[in-house]
Amino acid sequence: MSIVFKKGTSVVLFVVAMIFFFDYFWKDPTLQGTATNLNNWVVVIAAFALGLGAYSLTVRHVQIIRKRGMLMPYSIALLVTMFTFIITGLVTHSISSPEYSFIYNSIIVPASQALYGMSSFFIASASYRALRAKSYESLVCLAAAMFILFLNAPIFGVINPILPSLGKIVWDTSISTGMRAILIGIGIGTLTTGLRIIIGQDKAPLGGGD
Amino acid sequence: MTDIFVVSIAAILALMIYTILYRENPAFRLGEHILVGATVGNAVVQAVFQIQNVAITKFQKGMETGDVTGILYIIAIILGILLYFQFSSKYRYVSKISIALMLAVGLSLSIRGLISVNVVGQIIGAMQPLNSVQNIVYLIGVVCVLLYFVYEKKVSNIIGPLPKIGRYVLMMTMGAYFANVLMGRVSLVIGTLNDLFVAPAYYFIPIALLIVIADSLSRRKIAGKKS
Amino acid sequence: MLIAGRLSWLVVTLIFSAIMLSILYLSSKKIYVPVIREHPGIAAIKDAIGRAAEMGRPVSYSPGTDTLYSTKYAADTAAALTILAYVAKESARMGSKLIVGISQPTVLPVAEDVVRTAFTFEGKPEEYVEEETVQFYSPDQWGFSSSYIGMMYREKVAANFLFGEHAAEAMLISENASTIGAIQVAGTTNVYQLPLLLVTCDYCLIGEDEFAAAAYLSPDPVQKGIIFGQDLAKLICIALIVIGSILVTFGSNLISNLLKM
Amino acid sequence: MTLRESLSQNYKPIIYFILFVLIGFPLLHPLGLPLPIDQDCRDVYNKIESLKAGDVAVVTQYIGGGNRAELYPQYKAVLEHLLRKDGVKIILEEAGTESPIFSQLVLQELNAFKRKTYGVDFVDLGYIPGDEAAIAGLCRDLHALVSKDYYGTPIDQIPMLKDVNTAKDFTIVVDITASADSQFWLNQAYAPYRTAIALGMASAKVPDAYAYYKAGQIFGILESLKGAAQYEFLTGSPGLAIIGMDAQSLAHLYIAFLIVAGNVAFFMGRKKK
Repeated sequence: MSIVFKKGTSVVLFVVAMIFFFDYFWKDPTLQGTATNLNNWVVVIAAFALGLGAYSLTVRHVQIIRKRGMLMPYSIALLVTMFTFIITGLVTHSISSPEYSFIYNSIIVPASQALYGMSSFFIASASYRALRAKSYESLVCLAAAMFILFLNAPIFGVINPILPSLGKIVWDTSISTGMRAILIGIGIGTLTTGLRIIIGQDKAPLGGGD
Repeated sequence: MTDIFVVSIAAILALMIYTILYRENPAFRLGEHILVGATVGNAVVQAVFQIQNVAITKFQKGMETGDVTGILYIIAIILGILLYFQFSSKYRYVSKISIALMLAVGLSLSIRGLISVNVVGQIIGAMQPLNSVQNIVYLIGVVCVLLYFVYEKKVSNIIGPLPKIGRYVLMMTMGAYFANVLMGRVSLVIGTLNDLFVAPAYYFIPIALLIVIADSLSRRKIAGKKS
Repeated sequence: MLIAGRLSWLVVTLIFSAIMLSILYLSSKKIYVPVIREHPGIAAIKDAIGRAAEMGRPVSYSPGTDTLYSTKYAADTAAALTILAYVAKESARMGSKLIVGISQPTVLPVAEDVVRTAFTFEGKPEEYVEEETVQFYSPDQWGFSSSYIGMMYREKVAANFLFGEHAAEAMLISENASTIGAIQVAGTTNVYQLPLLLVTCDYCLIGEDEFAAAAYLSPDPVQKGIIFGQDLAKLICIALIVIGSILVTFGSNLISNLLKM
Repeated sequence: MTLRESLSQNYKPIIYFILFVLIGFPLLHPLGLPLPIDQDCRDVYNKIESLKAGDVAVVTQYIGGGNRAELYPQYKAVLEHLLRKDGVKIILEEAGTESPIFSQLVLQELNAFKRKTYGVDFVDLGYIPGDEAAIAGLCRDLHALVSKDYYGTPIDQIPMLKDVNTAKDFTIVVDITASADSQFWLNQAYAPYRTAIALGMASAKVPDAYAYYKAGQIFGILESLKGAAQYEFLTGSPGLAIIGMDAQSLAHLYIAFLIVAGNVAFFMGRKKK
């Protein structure tokens, strides 16, 4: 039985990939339909997977509460919030009901925005800590960063109009050169990694050895 | 009334999260756990609706009308349930079928998209007439950065110092991008602060600051006594 | 019927795959085994784990915030899981505690398996604690990052690894890790986050470096040959760009027209 | 532990606090720092300024929680300008599930329903799912793709849409987004119909847009909050973005200072050793 499933896994991996490849360049309604179906199924399977995650999270925090560890009050807060969301969502049966929007807008929105915006503070500390001319390479990196600052903030243009135009030159020459090469490399690398997994050479992304 | 309530909760939560800038502390910890609970709860609700409104509804409709696409959703539901064999150490391999399907879809779609956009698209974009210094420099830059990512020893011996130049170009691009991100992120802080500078939210800012200052002073004293 | 505009994709994919697979075949038959330089990133990972073991502090690992079925970053996540297998083995061998933070529920079962297998392989299956070694946080990037940051502070991690796709939360995690004093090795194919990780981390695998590192870690040395296939594909791209640019200079759009087919 | 020692170990909170003040202060007390205008922003302004009665302007957006701070001011500034032009027909469309909220918000804030007649001067098509396929449909045959507007009115009953069928009838398209859908508009509207497109972008995606601008595929760009501020300045209706620009200037100046300070500290430390 187990051998059937293990072989089945490699077969699924290969066949599904081939269906999607052929669907990309060959126009055929059956092929297209199969690919669309498979794509839709994956979303459903992923929805089921969330159960695994929610279970794991709940078990870990219930254990913390049981052990009465230092984190106990926080774990209680986590579980309470989680079940408030689940119950509100399931009882009102919609994620756009006023009750649900209320908790969504008062908890998830401000906290996410705060975290997102916080990265500007980290850019500040990283600029102080890490953008140091330790080598010629980092000197180039730091200089480019400086020039882009000159370009982006209007105040530098007032200090000296040459500063933004210098920034513009750095911008024009650097911005697409390096990125373009990185993107090409990523495309090829994706193919390598994909092939290795599809032909069954790399088993780790399926969960490792048997 | 509810408005004031939302504004206050939002402000307190945002400030609690912001305290991580000072240090890890109970306020951040509480905010962190609330946010995790909320986002996981939200995801669970959406997943339930996904299963209910998409998979089960379409399957039922398919059974009624004989639509094959709908009926086939049962496969997705079964594959989803198979994932739960993960809990059994003996039959764990069963769940790998579903994982293989997801991985196959993801990898093949990535290869589809990235080869056409990243490889073919970028090669087309990189070809510019070599009639100006800027374009020639540009071509050399792209080629050198590509050569930087060569790993085979014989090839690296042939191309000599070009990868080194590539490395410099790469660092310049990275520095420029790093600085360019700043503007967007500062806009976000402005957004958060605009939400905080509304009554009654702004009352919480001095309170938060006072707590932080009091804490840092008391910590200094403790540290001083210890040393 | 062939879909218009997709022929070039088909040809490019076929040629590149053929090159990669034939090099793999040649090297597995020992006809031609290319010599691949060890990636400095791998040494950096090893050093970081070693230092954590010396200090007696844990190692944290995140395989990214994107799913297994992502249409852009699936390979990135897959590579991160391959590297996780290596990190798990190394940390089990050197005896430092490993904590894996998971964002996507579809990645959770795989990561659990990977770590469990690696620990068993190193003869220390008892080191794997259910729900503790591999921790699920939240599929939401901010829920995930706040938890991950909290975990790093509370566990006082000495080494932090960020692989796979990270969006804007990457900077949050990496800068906080540096505050704790953790050594960091990161890698991503998300070009928007690369600069931030490059500046804040001690070592950064840029774009395809991550894929090459994952391939380099294959247990069978001859299979590293596929990296040479990757190099050859890149050399073809360079040739196309250079020839194309020269042709464009003389007024011919031959190559770009061919690629648009 | 001396103050100096504790500072050198725990300097980060101080860096953060100063940045917090530098961003917060100008929001409460605008400084009115000068603001030069970029050419790509002026191009957008000039093109919209040149629109005549009967022209159709499509404004599409993908604003969500995360990019709201950058994109919403752009959206508001562009719409304010369009609403001032008499006889120009405005079609709003949204590409994200959360985006319609922002269209409703902006129409309310700009008082659009009182200034213009809904259905004659402007219409909101609402959120159209389907990414590139949706945009392709919109460009190929608007009436076939969309049956109702945001408020549920059948499209056939909206007078201003009678003569608007394909992307050929769109005089300009302004796409305000932080995602890949700018590419979709280039593929579906510019490539086959040569419709004039302008992009309003979040800063991370400006480089992509800039490549299109240089290639002449789009006629202008609003670059993040800076673009919005410049546009507010050009239209003469200062708002959030201009105030935000003061904070931006100070923050950028501060980061430049930090980079210099970091290097000074680094070299001083090395000399001591």
